[in-house]
Amino acid sequence: MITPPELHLTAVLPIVIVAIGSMAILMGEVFLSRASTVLGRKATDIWVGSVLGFASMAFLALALYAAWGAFVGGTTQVFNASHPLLQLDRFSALISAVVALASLLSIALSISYLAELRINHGEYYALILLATTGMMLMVTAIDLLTVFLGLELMSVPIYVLAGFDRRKLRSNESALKYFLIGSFASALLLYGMALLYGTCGGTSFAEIRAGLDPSNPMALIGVGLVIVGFAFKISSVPFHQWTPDVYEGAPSAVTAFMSVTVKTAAFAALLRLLLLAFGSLEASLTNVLWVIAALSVVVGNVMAVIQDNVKRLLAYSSIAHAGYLLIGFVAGTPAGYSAVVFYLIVYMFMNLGAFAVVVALANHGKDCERIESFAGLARSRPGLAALMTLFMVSLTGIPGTAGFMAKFTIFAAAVNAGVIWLTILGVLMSVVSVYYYLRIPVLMYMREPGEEAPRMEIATGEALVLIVCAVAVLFLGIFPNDGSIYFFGEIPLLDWARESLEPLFAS
Amino acid sequence: MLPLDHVIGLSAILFVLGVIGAVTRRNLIVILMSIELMLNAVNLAFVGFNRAWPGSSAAPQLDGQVFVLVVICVAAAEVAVGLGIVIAMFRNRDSVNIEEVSLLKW
Amino acid sequence: MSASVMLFYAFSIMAVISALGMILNVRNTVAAAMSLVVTMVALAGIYVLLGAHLIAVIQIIVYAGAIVVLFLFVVMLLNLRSDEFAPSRQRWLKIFATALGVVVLAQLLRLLEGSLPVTPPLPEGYGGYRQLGIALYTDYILVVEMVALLLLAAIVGALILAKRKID
Amino acid sequence: MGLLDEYLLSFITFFPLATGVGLLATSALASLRGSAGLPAPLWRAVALGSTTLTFLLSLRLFTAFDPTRTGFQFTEHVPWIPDYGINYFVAIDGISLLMVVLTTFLVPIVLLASWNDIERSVRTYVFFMLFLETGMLGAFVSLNLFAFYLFWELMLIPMYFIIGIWGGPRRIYAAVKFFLFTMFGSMLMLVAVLVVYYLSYEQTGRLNFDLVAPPGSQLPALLDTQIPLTGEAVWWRTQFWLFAAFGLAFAIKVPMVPFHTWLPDAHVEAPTAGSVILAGVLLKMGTYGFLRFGLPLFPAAAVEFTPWIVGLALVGILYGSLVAMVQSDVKKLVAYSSVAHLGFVMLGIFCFNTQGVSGSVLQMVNHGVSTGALFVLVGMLYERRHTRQISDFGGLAKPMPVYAAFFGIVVMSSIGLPMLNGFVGEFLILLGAFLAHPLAAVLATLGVVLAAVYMLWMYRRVMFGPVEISENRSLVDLGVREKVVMLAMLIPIFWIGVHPETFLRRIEPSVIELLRQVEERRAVGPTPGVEMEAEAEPAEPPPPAAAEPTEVEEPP
Amino acid sequence: MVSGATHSELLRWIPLLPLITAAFHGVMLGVLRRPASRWLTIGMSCGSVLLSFLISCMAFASLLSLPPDARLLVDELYTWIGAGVGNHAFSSEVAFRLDPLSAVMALVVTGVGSLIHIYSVGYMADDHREDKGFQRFFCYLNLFTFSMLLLVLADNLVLMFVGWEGVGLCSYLLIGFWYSDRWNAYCGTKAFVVNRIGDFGVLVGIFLLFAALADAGTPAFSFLDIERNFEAIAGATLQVPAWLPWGPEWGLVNVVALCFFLGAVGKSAQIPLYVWLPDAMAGPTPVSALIHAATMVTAGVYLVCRLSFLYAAAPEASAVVAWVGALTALVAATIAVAQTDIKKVLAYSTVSQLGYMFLAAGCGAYDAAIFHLGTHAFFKALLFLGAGAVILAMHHEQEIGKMGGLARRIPRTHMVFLIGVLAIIGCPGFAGFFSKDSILVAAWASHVPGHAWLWRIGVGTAVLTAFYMFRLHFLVFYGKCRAPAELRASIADPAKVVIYPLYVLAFFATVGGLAGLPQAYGEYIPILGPVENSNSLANFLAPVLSLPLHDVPHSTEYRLGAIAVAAALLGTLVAWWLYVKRTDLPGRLAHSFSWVHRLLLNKYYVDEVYDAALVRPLVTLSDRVLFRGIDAGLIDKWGVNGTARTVRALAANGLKYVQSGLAQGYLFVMMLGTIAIVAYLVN
Repeated sequence: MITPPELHLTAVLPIVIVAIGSMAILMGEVFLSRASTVLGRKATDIWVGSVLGFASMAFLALALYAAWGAFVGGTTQVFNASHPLLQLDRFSALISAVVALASLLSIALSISYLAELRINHGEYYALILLATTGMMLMVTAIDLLTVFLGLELMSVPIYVLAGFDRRKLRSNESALKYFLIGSFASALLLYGMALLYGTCGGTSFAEIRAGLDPSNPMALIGVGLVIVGFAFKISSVPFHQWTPDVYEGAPSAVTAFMSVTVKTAAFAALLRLLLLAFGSLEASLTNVLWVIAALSVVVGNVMAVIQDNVKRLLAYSSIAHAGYLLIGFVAGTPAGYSAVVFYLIVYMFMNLGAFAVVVALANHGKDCERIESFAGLARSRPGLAALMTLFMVSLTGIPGTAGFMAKFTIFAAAVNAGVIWLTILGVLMSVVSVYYYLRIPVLMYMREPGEEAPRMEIATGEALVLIVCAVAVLFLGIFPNDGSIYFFGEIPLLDWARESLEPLFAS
Repeated sequence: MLPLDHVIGLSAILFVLGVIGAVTRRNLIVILMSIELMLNAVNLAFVGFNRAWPGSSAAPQLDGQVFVLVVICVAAAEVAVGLGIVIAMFRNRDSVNIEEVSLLKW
Repeated sequence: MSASVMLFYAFSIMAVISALGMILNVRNTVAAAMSLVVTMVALAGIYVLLGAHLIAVIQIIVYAGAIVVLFLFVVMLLNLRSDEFAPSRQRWLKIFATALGVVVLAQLLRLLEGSLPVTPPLPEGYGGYRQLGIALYTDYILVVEMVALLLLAAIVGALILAKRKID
Repeated sequence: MGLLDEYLLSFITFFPLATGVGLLATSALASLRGSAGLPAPLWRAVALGSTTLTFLLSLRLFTAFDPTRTGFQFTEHVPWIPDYGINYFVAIDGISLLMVVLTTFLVPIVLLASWNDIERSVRTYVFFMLFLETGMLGAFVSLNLFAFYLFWELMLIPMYFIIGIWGGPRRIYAAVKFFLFTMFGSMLMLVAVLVVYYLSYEQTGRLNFDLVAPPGSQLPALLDTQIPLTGEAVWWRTQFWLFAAFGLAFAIKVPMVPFHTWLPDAHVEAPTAGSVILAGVLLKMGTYGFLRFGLPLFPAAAVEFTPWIVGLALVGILYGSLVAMVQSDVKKLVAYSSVAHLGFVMLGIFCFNTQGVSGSVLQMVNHGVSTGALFVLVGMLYERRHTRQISDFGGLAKPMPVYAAFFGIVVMSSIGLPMLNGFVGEFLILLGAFLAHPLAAVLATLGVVLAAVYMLWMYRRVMFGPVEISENRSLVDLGVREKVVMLAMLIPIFWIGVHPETFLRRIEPSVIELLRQVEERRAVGPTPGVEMEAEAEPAEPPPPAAAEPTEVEEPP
Repeated sequence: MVSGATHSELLRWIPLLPLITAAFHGVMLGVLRRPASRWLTIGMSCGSVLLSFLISCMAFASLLSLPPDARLLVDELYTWIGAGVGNHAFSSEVAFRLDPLSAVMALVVTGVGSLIHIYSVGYMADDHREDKGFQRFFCYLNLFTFSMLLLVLADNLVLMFVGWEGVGLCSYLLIGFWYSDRWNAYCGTKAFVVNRIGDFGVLVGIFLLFAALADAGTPAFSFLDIERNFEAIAGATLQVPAWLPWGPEWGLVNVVALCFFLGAVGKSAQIPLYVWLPDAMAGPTPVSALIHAATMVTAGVYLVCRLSFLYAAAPEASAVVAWVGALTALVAATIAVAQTDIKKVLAYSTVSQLGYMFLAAGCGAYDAAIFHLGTHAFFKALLFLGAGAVILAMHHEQEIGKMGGLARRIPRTHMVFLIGVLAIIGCPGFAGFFSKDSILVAAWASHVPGHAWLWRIGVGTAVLTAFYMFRLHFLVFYGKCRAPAELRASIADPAKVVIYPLYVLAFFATVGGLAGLPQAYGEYIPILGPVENSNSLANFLAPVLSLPLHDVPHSTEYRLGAIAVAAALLGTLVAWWLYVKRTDLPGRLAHSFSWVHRLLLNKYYVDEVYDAALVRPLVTLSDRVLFRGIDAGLIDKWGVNGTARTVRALAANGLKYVQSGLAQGYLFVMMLGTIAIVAYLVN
């Protein structure tokens, strides 16, 4: 007799909202593009795009609200108690909310950008929503199957998004490389999962945790391959090489989206995996992560020094930031992990902000990505220049900005855990990072403008993203924990980061 | 009863062949095929391992097989997208040689 | 050695040879695709031997029937002639990778040999479409839905990327 | 105490930034309404008014400061990020008092001095100056190590831009070099800060960044932390390395040879205002850091490092003087003279006696005023001639007698002529040094001779002799604004020279207290393991994976 | 030793009056750019110095009214520098002290100073060389007077050092007064720097002394306190590395005394630091008279005498003082022989005379040193002012080769100049005779090693002094006039304001010797007959000086005096022979002993040696090695930019190529990474 499973739909509410949203957007695109008017205006591409963009933002906002509710509610919900595949706890709720927010901001950033680049297709929003669904799925998962599925659901749309500007060779190449290397990494990850399944007899985190035998080479190979799969997604050295190529080639708005969301989701999933599934392997995994973190910090920062393309530079910087985040993992303490969560949120704001500036400068279907094109920007676009400086300063980790608080929490946790040498390496490399981050302000403020004229007007969505990110970067830099903003109420982000991890440590 | 070690061994052989194919072949389509080969190897491993963890008849454990189903779908999706990228690429570049795809570097 | 085991070895050899054929066949993409089909069919055979009947069927239908056809379709579409490639820019790397792959394989086989789980006798109805179907539509219902989304994404994506003209 | 007095330090610290933000806000509002906003001269005037007011407030601070009390005054302690032990904790003692007054004094001066100097992006410049002032003041008044670090790094940003935007031809190189050097040191310091923080946590069970406990509270203080002298690994000596990390950051800022090469470049390229603030205040951050944090936190290590630091200070004095001697660019010469002067300050600090340390504190002020005035003077010349090469001048005393007179007085102050400020500081430092390190003191005294050599040589080549270059013939002498600037700078020069007791009286109790702390904490036994366990009663268990702080993380 | 001090608020005004005037001038000139009227300038400057002189006289009178061992007036203003606690409490007061020694100095400074101020009114009247020069000159001159008074009246070493540096500063300003001339500016700077080398010694001395006193538990630092507590440190030693000569213990007192002496050497232009003084003649002549003859350069002597208790306890250091003094006297005299610039001759003669003073001080005859200091102030000021008058008359021509035969043209100048010459060569009856005699007697009688040689050098120097002074006199005032024809007509005695101060000085140069008349001569004072304690100066100074008792029989004194007179006579005769009688000889001599002549003319090439041995190597070292080598090269190029280059090269030449853009390369790297991780985990 088949017993219908007991399903807690609330546990998948954010996922479902976004998934429905994606389909609604697809449908809407079909209908709207056939319609003659949209909301009373002539149905130009731009209007269709805007309407779809706002609709998808609405869905994301709804998902954000749902995820936020789950976080505030604080209970741990399992979707299917008889065969738990998903577990919406405070951690996954928080990360889902962050991912939703990041996607929302990315869409806000994209609406006018797509028009500017003349790739204004409604599928774009659907794909972003689908990818967001995948990320939420991945961070909510407590089973290798759902982790993998989430990962793929996240990746496949992003492969497409990277190649979204399909008339451009660079965009093609970006998509191709991301796809090729991504599916290769997926295969490695899968093989690892297969081996883990083979040793543990199950794919859920709990089973793996129970069945993982540190002396069994097959299990170890499996763990290693799974780590590799995630190391690829978080773009840590030596699985980082796709990052600069893909970030550079993809349309800027897509790069913005993938650089923050993928990283957040992948780190969150890795965190869950490490805490919930691989707990017994801590020592040896810590060493592996130590090396990966050190390499990431060094290679990311050193390579960024010679870059002449802002997106590529930010790509290397994201590799370096992956290294810093991994330092929190190496610390391995609750403080370290909560620092990682905090860092991820902060990173979202500052990196999105930086890309938002790049996007806001895109002109006549061309990305404003050569570093020289920033020359003299302070003269022509003082506001954007100031904001870019703020984001660069924050990425560098100068006190007073969120970037510093993030680095501070990570390093504090690392030092408290006795991870001195990695910390020292990290701080030395952030000195190197000063050089390349501050090159951009140097060009903007200290050089004469070049021939390239930047776009002179700013779209509402871009302004929104810039303001949100700038406020967040400043606010979190000064009040990472105890600030409160009128209307939003108290924002004890550090507390949230810490509390979100409690369910993971409890189990 | 099939010897599990040989099944897994076969899977490993196919996986490594897939890896070698992906790393050495220059035709993009063949590389895609190699990746498919890797996924197939994984599937074989899953099926083989599911044979080792079948559960009881009352409560059969089909994790591995479900996984395989998912992987097949994923493979299909990847191939679709991958070939789409290859086509888009071919239109612009008129080649499927992966070594010509190096505009973005350094 | 039972028949099933012999069949297994036969399929295995078939799979390996055709896989080798795929990766060694430098000239003809269509031939490579055909080799892949052979591998898949061989694997389907092994699935049957392993008691995963539904999987075997799907393997044939989806892989051999759909995926490889898609490959062939694209090959035809693009009218590829693979012999016009310039000499490799990474020849030594590739040779080294191949050698490394062989070494890794040897190590992998050595390591996996001793650490495998014990195979218990097959329970009733294992691998049948009924059990699998029940699992899919009860425990794994969400997975099925999500796979659907994934396929949706793939469709949309392929469309976006490959459609000749987007209005 | 009235409201003003109660929050006087906060007023002083944040008033400039508040002005800056207010100005920005008006301009943002204006741009929303499509107008250009307040005109640049008005920005300058408002900034000048605001910083002058700040200076007056700091004079109030100076007079209200009670020199008879030891310990910190004007304490404000507000929790900020209490979970991390981060508090807004500001207070001053005699040492920081002088630094605050120096800072608030110099900023209006440079605003006035660079009135015509800065021509482009005046508003940005004004904003950065105001921002910078708050950063510097914050660093001087913060007693929370975290807050100190925050301000310490924060002030790099405006300085970086001031050098980079309004600087000379190689400004970008100079700005980046300045930034990288400082970051290099301060990043290592951050690690050390965190280690100290962790040690304190381990011993008290509470996360805390406050250097001392605010009066009347039971909060923990970093100064009560036992920082072990030894560690698990044979070569790992906690206090030693921590001091080294702090010391490196401070030494770069001071700058001590061989970490000084950013200074000449930064000075030469920076606009006048930047040079003045850089020399006048930013360099003091390093020496102040040694006094406030380096010495009291790591007394034993500080003593152990003394020969090295004294040696480097000596090298700085002699080397800086000799290199200054052969410079062809006036600003570079002054920059290297800073190296020498700060060498004196370092020497004084590491005398560990009242004369030396008091002299150092006073000399910090002196150097700020004198070298600041030198830079202002050089800037005035640069404004007129757009060159700073000594060879482009000569005989300037003829067309610019007033200028020559001011320059002469400042030069004399810089080379330590008695009854001008430089002498008092140098004298006390050398006196202290003679009590502590006689041989070093003798060598340092040679620096006094060399100072006369390079300064007077420069002065002679610039001011005396016939006017040979025709552009120099028609140079205009100082105007009223410039005279006001210079006269304002002469006031402290003469005051400190003639009646240094006004300042020494306020410095000395704090210095004595500081030295007492150092002595006391040095005396507390350096047997970490035993004592730490005896004292450590953590209120909550340490984090599960917490390892020993001294553990060396071995890479696999 | 003085027992107690009397408070007197009068003292502060002695230095303050000139300071106020200087400040007034400074503000008018430096800030307001409104030069005061000439008469206001003159009135304020000369008036303030004269007033200072009057107050000094009053203070002197009140000092005299006190019993000899209580002759100490003190005026404390405020604590200047105070730092330290307990036994290390350092405190330096702004306080003035008038004891016999400083009283003599103050009188000399204000007295001669007043005269020179008045003289300057005339001398600088025609100065149009520099803009607003007149008031500026008086500003500097007043500032100098203040500094010098501060120096002599200071109650402690640190305050004295203020004056010490202050006079150096004023000297610098005044030497370079005509700054448009590059040479003048150079000389001013040189004077200051060389003085700074001496100051280094003073500073070290102060520090060592304080350190020793603090160690002894008596850190009080006024002169009175130091002298009182001196016993405690008299036997102290300094630990030095054993490889140093006379190591490992040096007598502290000797070291301190030598340190202070280094200061004195710098200030008073002794070997090896005398090089600045001749160059200092670049300044206006009144300056040369006041600063570089009468007052400032004697500060070194004053310092040694002020610290006589210290030197008395330091025999080795005293011997060094004496020998340096004697050698300087001789060497400077030899150089003076060959100089052709009227002021240069006088400058070297000043150096030489200062050498005499140190010879005396080194021999313990501090009173003789001060005596000579006083008389020298008069006659050398006279000589310089006379020379100034000559220069004025010659329209700023200083080369004696272009003078000659001026006796007829400027008879009054000639007369006073002759008095000066007679005084300096020690013509009996003139001031210089008695003071020089006291010194020679002291050298003869002292216990300094080699004191007989000291005496012989002294006598030899006396010969040379007489020779070069008369050479100068003859060349300037006798013979044919060698001035250009167009100039000759206008050569005339300068204005009264210039001449009258000369008369006053000439008067004192003649009778000044009576103040310190040695007892041996006091017995035979022409009109008064024998006078008890005829050496009133020595008696007056005795309470503040640590005078050893060297009893020299009067007969010996007469003999020594006779030898000195003979020496002077000899020198005079040779000069007469060479420069009046056989005027062709000097040229031939110079020709036949050309190397000697060149050596002397070029001052033994000391400047060149310093330049080659010290200045150039130092500059080269700084420029080539330190600046270009270490700073720009090692630290910046290799260290700083090298690191940056390395990082960049690591990326640009290494890591970059891994990032080849070829996807399969990336796959391969991933493969390697995977293998590494798995291999690590499995093992």
